Amino acid sequence: MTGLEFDVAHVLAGGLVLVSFMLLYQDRMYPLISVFALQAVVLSLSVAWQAFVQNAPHLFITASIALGFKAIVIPVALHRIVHRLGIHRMVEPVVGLGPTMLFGIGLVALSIGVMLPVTAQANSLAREDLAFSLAVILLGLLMMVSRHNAVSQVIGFMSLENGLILAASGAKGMPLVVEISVAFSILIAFIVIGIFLFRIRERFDTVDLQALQRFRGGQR
Amino acid sequence: MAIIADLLVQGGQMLLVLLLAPLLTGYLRKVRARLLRRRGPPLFQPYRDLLRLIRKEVVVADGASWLFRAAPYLIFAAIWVAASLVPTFAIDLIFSWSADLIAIVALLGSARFFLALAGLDVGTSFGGIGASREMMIAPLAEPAMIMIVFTLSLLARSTQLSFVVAFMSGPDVGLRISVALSLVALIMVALAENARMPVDNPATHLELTMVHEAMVLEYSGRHLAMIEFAASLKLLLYVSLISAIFLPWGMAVAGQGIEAYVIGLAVYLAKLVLAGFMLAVFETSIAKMRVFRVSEFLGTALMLGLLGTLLLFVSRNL
Amino acid sequence: MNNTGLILVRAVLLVPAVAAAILALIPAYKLTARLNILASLATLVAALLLLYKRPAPGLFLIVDDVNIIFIVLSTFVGFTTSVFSASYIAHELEIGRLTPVSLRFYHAMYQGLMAAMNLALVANNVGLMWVAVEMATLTTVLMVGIYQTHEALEAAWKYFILGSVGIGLALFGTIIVYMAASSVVGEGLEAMAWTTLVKEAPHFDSDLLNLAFVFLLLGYGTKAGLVPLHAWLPDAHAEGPTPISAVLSGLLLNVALFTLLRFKIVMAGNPQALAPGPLMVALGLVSLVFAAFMLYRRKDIKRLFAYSSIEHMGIITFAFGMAGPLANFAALLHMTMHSLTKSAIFFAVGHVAQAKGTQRLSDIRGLTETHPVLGWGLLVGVMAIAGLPPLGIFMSEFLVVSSTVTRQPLLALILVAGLLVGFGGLLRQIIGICFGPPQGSAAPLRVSYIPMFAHLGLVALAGIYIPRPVVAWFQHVARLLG
Amino acid sequence: MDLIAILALAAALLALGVLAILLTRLRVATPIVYGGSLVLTALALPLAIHHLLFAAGADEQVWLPLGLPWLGSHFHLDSLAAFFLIVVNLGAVAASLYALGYGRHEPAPGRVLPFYPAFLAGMNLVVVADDAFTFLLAWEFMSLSSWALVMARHREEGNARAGFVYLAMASFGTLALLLAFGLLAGSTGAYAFDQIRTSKHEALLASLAFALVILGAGSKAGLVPLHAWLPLAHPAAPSHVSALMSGVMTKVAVYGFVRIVLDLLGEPLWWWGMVVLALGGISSALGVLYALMEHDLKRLLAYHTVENIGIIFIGLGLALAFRSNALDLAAALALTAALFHVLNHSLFKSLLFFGSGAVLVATGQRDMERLGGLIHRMPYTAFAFLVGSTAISALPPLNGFVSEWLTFQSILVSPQLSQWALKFFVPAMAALLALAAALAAACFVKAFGVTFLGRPRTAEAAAAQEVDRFALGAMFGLSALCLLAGIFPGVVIDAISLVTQRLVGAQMPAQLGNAWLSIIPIAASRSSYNGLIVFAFIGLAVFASTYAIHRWASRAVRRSAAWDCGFPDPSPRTQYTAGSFAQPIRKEFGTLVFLARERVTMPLPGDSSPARLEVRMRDLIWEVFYEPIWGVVGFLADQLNKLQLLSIRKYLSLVFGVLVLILLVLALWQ
Repeated sequence: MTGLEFDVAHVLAGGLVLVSFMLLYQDRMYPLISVFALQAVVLSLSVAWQAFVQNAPHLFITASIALGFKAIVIPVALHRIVHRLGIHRMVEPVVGLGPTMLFGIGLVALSIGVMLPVTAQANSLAREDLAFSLAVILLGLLMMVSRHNAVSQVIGFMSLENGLILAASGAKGMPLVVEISVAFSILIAFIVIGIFLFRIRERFDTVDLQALQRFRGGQR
Repeated sequence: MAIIADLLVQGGQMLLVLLLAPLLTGYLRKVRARLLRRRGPPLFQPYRDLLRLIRKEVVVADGASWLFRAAPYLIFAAIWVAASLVPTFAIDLIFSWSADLIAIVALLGSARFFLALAGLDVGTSFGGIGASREMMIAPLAEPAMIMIVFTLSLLARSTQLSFVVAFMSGPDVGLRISVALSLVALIMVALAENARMPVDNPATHLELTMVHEAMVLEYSGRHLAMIEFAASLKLLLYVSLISAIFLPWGMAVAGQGIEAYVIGLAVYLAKLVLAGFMLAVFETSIAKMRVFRVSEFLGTALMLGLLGTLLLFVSRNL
Repeated sequence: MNNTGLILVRAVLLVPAVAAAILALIPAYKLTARLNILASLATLVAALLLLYKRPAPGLFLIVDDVNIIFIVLSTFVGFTTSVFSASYIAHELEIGRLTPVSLRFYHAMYQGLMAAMNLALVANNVGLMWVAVEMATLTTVLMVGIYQTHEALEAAWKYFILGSVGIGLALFGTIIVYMAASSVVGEGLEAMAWTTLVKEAPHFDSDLLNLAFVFLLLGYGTKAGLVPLHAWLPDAHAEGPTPISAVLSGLLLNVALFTLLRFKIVMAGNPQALAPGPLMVALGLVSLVFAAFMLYRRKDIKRLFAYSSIEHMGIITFAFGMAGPLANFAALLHMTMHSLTKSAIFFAVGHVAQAKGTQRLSDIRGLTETHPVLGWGLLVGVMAIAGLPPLGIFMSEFLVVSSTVTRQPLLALILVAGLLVGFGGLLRQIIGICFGPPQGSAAPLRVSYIPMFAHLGLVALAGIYIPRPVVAWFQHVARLLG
Repeated sequence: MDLIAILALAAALLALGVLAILLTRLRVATPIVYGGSLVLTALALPLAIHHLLFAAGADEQVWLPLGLPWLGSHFHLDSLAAFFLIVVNLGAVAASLYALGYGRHEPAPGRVLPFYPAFLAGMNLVVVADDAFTFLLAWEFMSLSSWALVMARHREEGNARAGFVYLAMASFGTLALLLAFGLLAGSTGAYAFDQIRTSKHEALLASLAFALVILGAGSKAGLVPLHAWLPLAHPAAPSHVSALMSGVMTKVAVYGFVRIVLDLLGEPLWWWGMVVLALGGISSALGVLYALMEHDLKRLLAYHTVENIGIIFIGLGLALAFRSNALDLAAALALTAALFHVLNHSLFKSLLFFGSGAVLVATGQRDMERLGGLIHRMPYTAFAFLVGSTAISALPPLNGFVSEWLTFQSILVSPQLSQWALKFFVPAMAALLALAAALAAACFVKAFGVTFLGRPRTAEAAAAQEVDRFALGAMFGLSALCLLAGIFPGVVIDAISLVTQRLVGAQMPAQLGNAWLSIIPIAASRSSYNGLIVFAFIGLAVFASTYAIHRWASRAVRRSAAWDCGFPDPSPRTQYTAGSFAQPIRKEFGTLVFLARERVTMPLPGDSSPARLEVRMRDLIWEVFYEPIWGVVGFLADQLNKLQLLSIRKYLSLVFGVLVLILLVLALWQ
């Protein structure tokens, strides 16, 4: 692998982490969705570059799924959901944005700290890729746990999936089966989430998860 | 021939305690009365009382069961057997090995058990008081007694009274603090067990203080005679026990011939006179204590007994 | 020769898959209930035949000592649960909690779940295994939410979110395993085949394996309900239809643990890898102790037994973590016994809840008087799950505790304390349920108790006698597990 | 052959239990099950006796392909097992006979019948088990089946709690034993007793195992402070089961202790004996004090079980202490005393529980304060109960005295011990033992006196009817055995010698050759006792005095109202009650042991309302050992329960936190 190839892959993966931070930073709903779309675009670029570098054309399919589905379809759908359900336009963070960001930086450091010594023998691209994808996964999780609002949690979850795809595409020669299944699973996942959002809408008039808590009896 | 002689001596012992028991009671009363500057009843009054009671009809309370009527005999029998196993004028009697000191204590326990049951049988409140108090005294008196037994048998390396007595009269005893402690404890136990002052007043029918008399309140006629007789026997038993262990001299040993027995008997009578006198002196010089002080009194006895045993366990390689 | 075996494996997978499609199409619910039983029976027969004729391991599918017992167990419990389900749903339809439409969906999903679980068990490809577990999760999510009550939806939602995160972590772990393998085996399918992984494990990068196992443990551990990843489990058990609770506790948890076992065998093959033991021991103990305490304040009967499942998953994980032939054997046995016992308990619980019209523990009293068969059956089940002899779990707990105490006395103390606390909690509740002055309806129930007693019978038998082949398989797997 | 037959009989008992499930609805089930149990255990009894007396050297072993697959089930019949088989089956025969009549009064026979034979089978199997797995399996099975019997009267108030405490404690005990076996078996899993016996155990490990066995077997036997379940559970069961639980099951626990500590653990350390002695002494004294404070007849008996177990453990502790000092002969004496008491207690405790069961059937009452005067209505039961009371109070010439006498004799040998701590300790335990024996007599004066003597306190007591012939047969059979064991103790001692020879390698001198059948533990010069002669003497004295009195005295008898110092009160309520009887003892000991406080509320002068006496007692053992545990469990359950109601986000945070934590550890590790 040449230096250029490596650098581009590195930049794209690093970009993904950066966008994850941007996701964490957003405190309003619509920009959040837009930034998620941006992340999907970066992901598809990264996957496409991997396809090119590894000479694995099937990865282009993954890239285009990421682009078409995650960068376009889902953001649009989320826009409509937010609009139609009249969801509060502000993201409600659990702790302040500052501490969250700081914690996020810590997570990135952790993932690099864990990964770098581990993959000493693996090729460096894979190593970087893994470190970055782990960072994206952790940041996605952080997003899920530091937001009250369901839509932002869903976005956090999808960001986590983006990290997985980054990792999968970075693993050289991983059979196609897996990527497709990942893509499909995300599709199914989203449909199911959609169904649930729909039902929850139907019954609770809000997607704020805290509303769910009100219906707990002391019956457990 | 020897067996017949032994059996005769054993039988003699049994009869002897039977005969002497009321006499000891009468003697005690007489001495006490004299000490109090009264004339007191005649020496043989207890025999007359017993005969009088035996001739009278028995009044049995309505609620009494068969146990009430059987108990006097059982009590009498248990105490009699115990008393005939304690050496009086001779040791090594033919049946002396059939029950050791522990068994003698337990036999007395049996008698007490049935006496207390008899007290409860009619279902009166006084019977209950007596039984309850008797069974309060026993749990302290018995362990104290057992501790005393332990001290003695650890010294003598035997729980058999004959061996204990032989040991105590032998040269190995020496002056031992344990022996002294157990003597004091034994006297205290004896006072409690025989319902003597300061634990109980044998002459009282004052309801709130009585123990022994409360239990036998419902008895009359021959039943009462048996119980009174048993009480006298028990007193004799304790006096014999104390004198046999702590004044072990002059005892006849089996097979020594008739003279030894005669000497033993005379010495025994002398011991009884002495011990009875001291008991009477003690009783007249002390006041009866409250019922619930008894536990402290007996607790002291138990502690003394335990102390004696402990000293032995620790002080010597046995 | 080997063809027969292959056909059988395919039958185990395809019969439920095809049945799912058919059941989705047929509206007549009485017919579908019977078809459901029939399909499960056919799968069971195929699985039983696998005992005699195994196919040669392929790149995708494998039948070996590790999974054979679980395939049979899974299809067996699937079959008995379908029998139980038939009598259960009849009642649910009567009282209107389920509609014929949702029933169609239910049966299709049931068979779908069976297919997914069987696939997870026979998969030789770790990616395929992951896919199967994911499928199984999705189908159960849908079934948990089938009553569409607030609580059911909430439970399903919780299950879905937590399950998805878990499955994401598991995928990451799988990818890392692939990376570790591909640098040795070469790229492609070979690097995902479990048989290859085991063979080549000594040459893998041990650090990668360590990292992978962390993610796999947390990922599949979420499915297995290990504390603190367990939160979905009690809700999902309590709010879904009881046959699903039975399958969840009896089978899905097992499948999740089973996938972990596959990876643990790989780990065991690599001498440089960190022993996964301490991590599993810690998670297992935390699960056990936590669940044990949670038993005390339960007010819902199904939730009670859901926590009991967590407790037992903790014991099993602990035992696998302790490793060694005795502990591994015990854990495998415990998995089997727990699966049989817990599903039997849920059969009973389902009928109890129907008979009394409630799941509230305070309304279920004196069951042995109002419904003797049900009450005693439940009691026997609970005694079995509590590890009392002569029932099967006693043997596994005996081995776990006694093999732990010589090596880690302190851990054994914690284990025993946890067991005792858990037993106390369960005992208190079951005494309340089964004894005392009765409460609630005493109307007799016309249902089939055969599934429950079949399970309990097997458990009782296993307590004193285990067939030799089963022992041989377990011992073989126990050796593999190190 | 004996062992195979015993196993076959146990299997038959199990089958009988299964049969009982099928027959529950039929009325004939009761005679079939109890009759069957009677026959089967009656068959097992001679086998055990035969093995102990005539085949003591010839151990039998059987291996069955059950249980742990690579180990199988080992069974073994040696003299120790044979002795305990005798105890078990003797109790079982009596209880089955008793139940033939008593069982007819059972309100829900379906809750008793299937478990009764299973319980018997479990006890038999524990005794013959020869590997850790089979042993614990049978042990816990015995607990479980007896638990089911305890729960038979599940509607009665308090039985749910009894059942809970019982099975929880049983489980605790089993787990403790399991840990002990785990330690002994080592990491290779050598669970067979033969392997454990032959392998060398380090002192520390053996001591740990010993401590665990104390917890395990002690909790089953009812040693203080592990006795809490016993007074709850034993009375809750039907009376014939209470008899088995108190009289026999606790002995099986003693068996477990003896088997493991004296047989499997190898050479004991001296402080083991001290621990056992201390627990035994405390149990004996506290057990009887608890009993004295009790009004419930069956609970009183259950507390006496604690006392007697204490006495047995004093013997066992002495045996351990002697054995660690290589005083094998003394160890044999102490062990003989303990085992003799095992047999005795099983006899008279069963008898007493039968009696209480008869009272329960006749009056429906267990509370002594509501009984009284039953000796008139139930003379035979009263007589049998009196025999039992005399025996348990250790009064000669009955059997209870002999075993306590032997215990005292072995205490008297203890100055030979070389450890100072033991030298100080043994006399104190002796005092406790004497105290317990005397208090036991007081307690049974109370129990018998209040229940059977006096006047009936309630209409039920006044209308009581004598019980059936089966029950009377069982009671009189046991009474006869109590007497026989008391007057022919040499027979029993010689039989036990075969056991001690096996366990401590020594035995008491043969007794049957002694003149007049007296027993001589060590040498005639040290001590001897002759129950037969004492019995004959007492009989003779009773006969002589009765004859003399009736020959010469007035035979007139008049019935009249009670004298009572001139104040007879017609109301039976003025009688002494159990509470008032025990009041002096409560004052003596209760203020210390139970922190008993009395409060008297006297009405003001002129006020005609009654005075009130309130007594408040506290169960310190319960408060110190059990309530804190229960409190901690409850507290933790409450705290952890808060985790039940978190939002999904918080649960996710937990997952996230664990992931980050583990990654951190991993990063730092590398």
